Amino acid sequence: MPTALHRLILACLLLLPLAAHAGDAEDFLAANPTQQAKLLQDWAAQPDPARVELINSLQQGQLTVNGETKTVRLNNRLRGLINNVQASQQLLATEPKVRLAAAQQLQKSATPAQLKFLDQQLANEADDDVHSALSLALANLQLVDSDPAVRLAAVRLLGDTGDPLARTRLEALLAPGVEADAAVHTAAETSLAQVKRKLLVGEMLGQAFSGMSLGSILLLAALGLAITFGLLGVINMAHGEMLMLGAYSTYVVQLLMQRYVPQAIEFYPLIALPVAFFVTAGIGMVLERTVIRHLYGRPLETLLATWGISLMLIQLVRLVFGAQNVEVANPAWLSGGVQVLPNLVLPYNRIVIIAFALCVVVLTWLLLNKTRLGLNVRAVTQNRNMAACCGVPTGRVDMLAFGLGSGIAGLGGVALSQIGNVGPDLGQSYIIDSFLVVVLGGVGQLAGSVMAAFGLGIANKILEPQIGAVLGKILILALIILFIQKRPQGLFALKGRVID
Amino acid sequence: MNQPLMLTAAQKAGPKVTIAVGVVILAVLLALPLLSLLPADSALHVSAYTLTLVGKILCYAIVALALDLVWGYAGMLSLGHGLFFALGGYAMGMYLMRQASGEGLPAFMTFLSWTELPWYWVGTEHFLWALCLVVLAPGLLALAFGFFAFRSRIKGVYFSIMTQALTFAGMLLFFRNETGFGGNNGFTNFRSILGFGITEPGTRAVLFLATVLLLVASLYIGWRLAQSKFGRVLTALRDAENRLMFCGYDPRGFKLFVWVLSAVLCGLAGALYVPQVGIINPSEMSPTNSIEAAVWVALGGRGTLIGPLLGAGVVNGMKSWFTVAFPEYWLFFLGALFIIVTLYLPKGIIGLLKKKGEQ
Amino acid sequence: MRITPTAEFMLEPVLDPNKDAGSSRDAIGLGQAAGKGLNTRHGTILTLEDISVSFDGFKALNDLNLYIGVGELRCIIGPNGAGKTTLMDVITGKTRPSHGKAWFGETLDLTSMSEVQIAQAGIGRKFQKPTVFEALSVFENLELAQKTDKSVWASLRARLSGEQKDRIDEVLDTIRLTASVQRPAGLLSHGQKQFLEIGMLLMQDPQLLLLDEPVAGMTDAETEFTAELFKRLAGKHSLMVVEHDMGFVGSIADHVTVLHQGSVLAEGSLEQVQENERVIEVYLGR
Amino acid sequence: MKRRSLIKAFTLTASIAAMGLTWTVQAAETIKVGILHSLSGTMAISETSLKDMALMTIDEINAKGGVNGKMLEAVVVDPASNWPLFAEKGRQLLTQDKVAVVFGCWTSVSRKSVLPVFEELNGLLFYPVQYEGEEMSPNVFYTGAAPNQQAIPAVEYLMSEEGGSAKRFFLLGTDYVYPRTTNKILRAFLQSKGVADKDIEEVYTPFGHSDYQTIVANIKKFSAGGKTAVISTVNGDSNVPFYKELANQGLKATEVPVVAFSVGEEELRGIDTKPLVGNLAAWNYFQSVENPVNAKFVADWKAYAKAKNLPGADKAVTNDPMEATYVGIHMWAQAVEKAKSTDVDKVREALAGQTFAAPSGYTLTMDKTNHHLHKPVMIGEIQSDGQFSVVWQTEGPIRAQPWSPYIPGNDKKPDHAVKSN
Repeated sequence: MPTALHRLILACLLLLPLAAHAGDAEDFLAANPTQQAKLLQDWAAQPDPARVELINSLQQGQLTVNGETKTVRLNNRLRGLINNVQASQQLLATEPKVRLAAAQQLQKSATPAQLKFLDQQLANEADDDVHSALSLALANLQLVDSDPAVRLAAVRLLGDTGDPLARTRLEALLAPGVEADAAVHTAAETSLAQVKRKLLVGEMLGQAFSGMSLGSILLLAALGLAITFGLLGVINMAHGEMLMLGAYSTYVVQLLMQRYVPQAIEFYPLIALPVAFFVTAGIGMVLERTVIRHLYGRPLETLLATWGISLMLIQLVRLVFGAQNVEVANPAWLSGGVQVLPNLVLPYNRIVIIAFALCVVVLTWLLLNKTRLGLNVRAVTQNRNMAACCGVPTGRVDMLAFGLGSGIAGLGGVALSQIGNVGPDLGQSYIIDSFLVVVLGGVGQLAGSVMAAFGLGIANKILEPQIGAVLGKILILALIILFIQKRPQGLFALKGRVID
Repeated sequence: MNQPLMLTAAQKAGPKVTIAVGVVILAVLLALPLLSLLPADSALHVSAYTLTLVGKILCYAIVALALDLVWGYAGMLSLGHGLFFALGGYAMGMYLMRQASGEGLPAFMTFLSWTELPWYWVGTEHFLWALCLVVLAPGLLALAFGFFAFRSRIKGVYFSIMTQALTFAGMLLFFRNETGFGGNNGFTNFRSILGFGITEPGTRAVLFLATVLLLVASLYIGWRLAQSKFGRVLTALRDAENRLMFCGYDPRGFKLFVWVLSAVLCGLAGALYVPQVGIINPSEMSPTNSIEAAVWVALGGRGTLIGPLLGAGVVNGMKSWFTVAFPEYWLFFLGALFIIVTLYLPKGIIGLLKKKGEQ
Repeated sequence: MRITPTAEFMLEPVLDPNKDAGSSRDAIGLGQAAGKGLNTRHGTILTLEDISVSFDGFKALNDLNLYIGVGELRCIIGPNGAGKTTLMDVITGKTRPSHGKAWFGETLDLTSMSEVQIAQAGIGRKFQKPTVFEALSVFENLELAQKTDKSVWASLRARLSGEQKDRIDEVLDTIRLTASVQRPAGLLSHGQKQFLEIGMLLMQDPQLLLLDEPVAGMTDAETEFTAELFKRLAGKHSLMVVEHDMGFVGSIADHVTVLHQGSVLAEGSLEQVQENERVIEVYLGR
Repeated sequence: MKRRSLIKAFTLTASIAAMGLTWTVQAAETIKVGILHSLSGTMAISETSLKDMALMTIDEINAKGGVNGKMLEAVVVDPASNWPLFAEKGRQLLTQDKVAVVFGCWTSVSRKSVLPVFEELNGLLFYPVQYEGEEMSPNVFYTGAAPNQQAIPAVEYLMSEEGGSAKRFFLLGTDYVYPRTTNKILRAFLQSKGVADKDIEEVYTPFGHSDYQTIVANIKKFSAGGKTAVISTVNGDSNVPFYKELANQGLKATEVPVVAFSVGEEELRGIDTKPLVGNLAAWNYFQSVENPVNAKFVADWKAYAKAKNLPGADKAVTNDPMEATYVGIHMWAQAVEKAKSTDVDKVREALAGQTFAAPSGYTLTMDKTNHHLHKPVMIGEIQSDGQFSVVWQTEGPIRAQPWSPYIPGNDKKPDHAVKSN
């Protein structure tokens, strides 16, 4: 293991003069913020394994002096510097993974003072990944090197990254009067073009993803409505409140699990799914039996009655849970995101929601097309009297279908609770969008709703950067109104003899 | 279904009582502004507060009547009438803002660093042009929307959802500051109208009288329409549109006429509402407001002329009382009202009264 | 329910209906067979050629050809799903054919006209299910159907002239609803509704009448009376009757068309088609 | 048929009677005080606690014997987050209930709605929320911050070495008058400090906006161009989706700090604060401020919330607008004592130069002329428990500049209150 040995020797050599400084913590505590910053910059340029403990506890905002733990008041600037020191330290670690992460951090935060140290580390780096990451970090600093050859190499290296920071650095280099060497200048231009192309790819992918994500949210919000409105013909204005109740179920599950099974709290959204489904389905069935069943075939009346229901549900939740939004936290596995490209991070919660939306669609499709219940639902919605004559218990089927629609809305509510607010007004902000999705997709058409949701999501996200969120939304509303002119039955319309 | 028996009974007993009640109410409404001019310590004095409150409810009653023309008679439930109401209000508000700002730009424009008026503000310093806008803005929008909607036979629920989307889009548009209508704040701090101070008791009384007159005029128009063959065509349209087409009537023209008429009435109501309450802002366009208007009509009794007025009065009166007495239960009450009316009172209060009158 | 690109939106009727309607009245008071403005030089009032309609791949009408002469009374029969109602939808503009020609007289292209234009041009239709304006009285139903200026402005100012009232009374008498004149149409019996709808057609005074199962739900006496009525109408008007009741068809028709799977299977007198091998096969399922 | 007329007559009388009925029964020797905060509708989230705070303060004053020997009597009305209703209820308070003073309003539009009423009837309104300035009515006392008491110090901090020496600024706000004006002032301020226009980005979202993917992606792109700070005037509800998206897309406060002007303790209550930790807020008061006045203030509030069984009483917090309400009511009471009358003109005169030892730890002064308080400015960092730790504060209270010098034309505005009409 020559490299490990090398590193150790090197470290020892490097740090010999500093080893005596046992009073780092005292120094830090005694310093004012400006001096603290200076200290941290020095430490970053000359990392010392002896300081690992110190830095780790500093990151937590604490310092131990003479066995006594003290709280340090940090601000964002100091935290940034501490992270940089940490990365410097970690370059000395034996674990390549740790070194890689450190090198990546240094690409963003390294300062010219660290140049010498990084140079040394690079020379000794055996791991390929770490080596290339580190050389990039170094290249950022070498752009101002006095040797044109070094600058040229650095510029070329930067061209291979898709890092947004590289773009800024190259642009700075290309500013008039900065780079004297013609060769470096040309190379910088090529590199900049390369970087820009890569950034554009990242941006496009990002836009596509955010469109998909918005689409999946619209879909989850609208899917239940596609059943209650699309199949049963009930203009369910209380649909938004079913989403809201689903989200509140999530909140209650989270609360209960925190109290009784705190060890499994990470998985509360999974428990919340069935709970939300059955709670909202149950409420939906009660509503169907008490109010809606008297109103079949009178769609405009269902609109008014369900609007009344929605007002009462909102106020009920306000009285029970308070007008304030409630706290629904993302569990760790739904926090953060995966870095796909230097300028593209896909948040986990959004990825999970897209997958979840598709799952729900598939399950709904299976339920409607492959089960007895689905057959009954379709029969009743197409010809109620005929179905009744064939022995289909229409009342029960209506109730179950409405329950199903409400339950799916409840599932949507669980997903919505992971990306936004949970408050009594949650449903109100989704109801108009949901109706537009169902109408645009073609009433009663599951596939249509899916297409419409994703179409609207992506269109929204393409328009937003161009003309802003508000105008984008207005434009889309206008387009939908025009589209409905052309195809009053929506995207997926069943043609047929019109029955009067 | 209307029972012929009941019809004749109502025809026999109806007019006298109805007219008597109508005359009394009208007399009270006409007396209110005069009483408000009495000195404050007089026993009969009507406060400015009462006058503006009743004036506001009267404006709502006109909206309810206008909505009833399209919903009760022609069977098209609009969930976007708040938009027309607000457009009328904004048109009047533009004039009032110009009056308040004198030669300069309205305050919110200087705040956006605009140096000149946008083209659509041109001429709004003239009261007559503002009046034209009050009619034209909601009228033309209704014409354009109706033209497309009726051409492609959007009806029933689709029509309701589309109108809702329309008013929602309008609300978003007017919330934007760049649109040039004061954004979220809208228009407020009016000073004078036609040179009279907006807070003068005399101005208030005149505005109130104008509202009463508009209400009476709307009632008359509605009554004439309901009596004419046009009214019968609308009813036919509501019940069997296809049959009507095969009789050779083009439903689009009939729908469009009543739709635009209704929008214009709403616009006029909005124009009278704004100087009385002293503010117009985009929340008037929120879909909730328009749905609430549908409940006034449903509660009062759709397809009748008095019903919507009654509904608007009852709901708003209760709202004033409930939000003071039990603010937390107002929404429960309103929600329950929606459900009870649709389940048990399909003909509204008027239907209930007729039934009772018959027994 | 496609919209033809040429269909324009108009407040005024495109084709001015005959102003001098009723100038030459017969016993029941319908106008002349072919009104002014309709060119029927070759004696056919309706020409359908190669008409096809398909719904999601299912061909409801398949290269259908049909000619109806001026003053003819044509019966259309055929098993369920043969395309009878779709045929009426095509003629009245409710359904657009995917290809084919449809002419009313010699000059009017039905495929490019809207339902309203077609109705105003002189084609009246009675639905399978009786459709009347239920909230209006019998009198008002007839008043609305009356042949007159049907624009918005005209309706706002309309007043019934004495002549028009007489005309309504006449038709009321014909359809035997004089006693129920002020009743809301929704309260009529099924048969009465059928008659009211026929009465509305009479008021409309069209040149071509399309009648979808006119005697369904009628008593024998009523059916007989209807047959009489139709026979009187024929000659001065052209009639196309879709009916299942063979007795009724036999009592009125001189010319019968049999539809099957969207195209014409046979045509001729009732006896002729009843002897046709393929017709027997289709009807008896052999 | 008669019933119809009865019902109509009933509604008319009922609605008229209802207006006068609110508080007809009263003791003779009280001073009526109006409270005009939304208790229902969208603004109820924020305003309900101000109503409760006002009631607590009134109780506190009454417990010490009231004002001029008279007890204070609160008249609470609910304008239901409906802007025209604010004007209507304001008129009701002044003309029907004849209150001596009104404490209320939150949004700018509600204040603009009632302003003509107060000026017409010469009423007195105390407005407790930070706002955009550009107003100075003789009938209003502003106890919240003007832009120079909140926004400008916060930006100065961000530009300082300690605050991270930000070079580029992303101004993000909800599209209404407060963010617009604040950003306009900030832009002029930044320009005066030599920040180029290309380093300032201004973006607005509609109310209730919940999809911040595009905006966060734009912030990331923007921040690649140099040390960036986000200045957020995003309104209440939209904050959670915004901060969640920031955290999930990997933007950390150490790299791109966000300083917010509308996020306080009350807004943080009941949201998942994990993604927000390290981000900043600028206010004139934080619950975490350590001094005896504040300790008592917080303890009193918690006890009051528990005693009155307010929703969420176990997690009751205080915030800046609550402190401003508390200070406003006390100052008014002191002024009434000084004027020995509740007459609006006399009280107005007595309020000039009035001082009060506030929970923020400073003795606040009501300016002699401009109707605004002199207030200290503090920058707090969001902690995981939903509280703020103060990382920076001004040396002492600063005077408000409601007519910001950074808006052209304001130099001609008088520095004392004049009626708008």
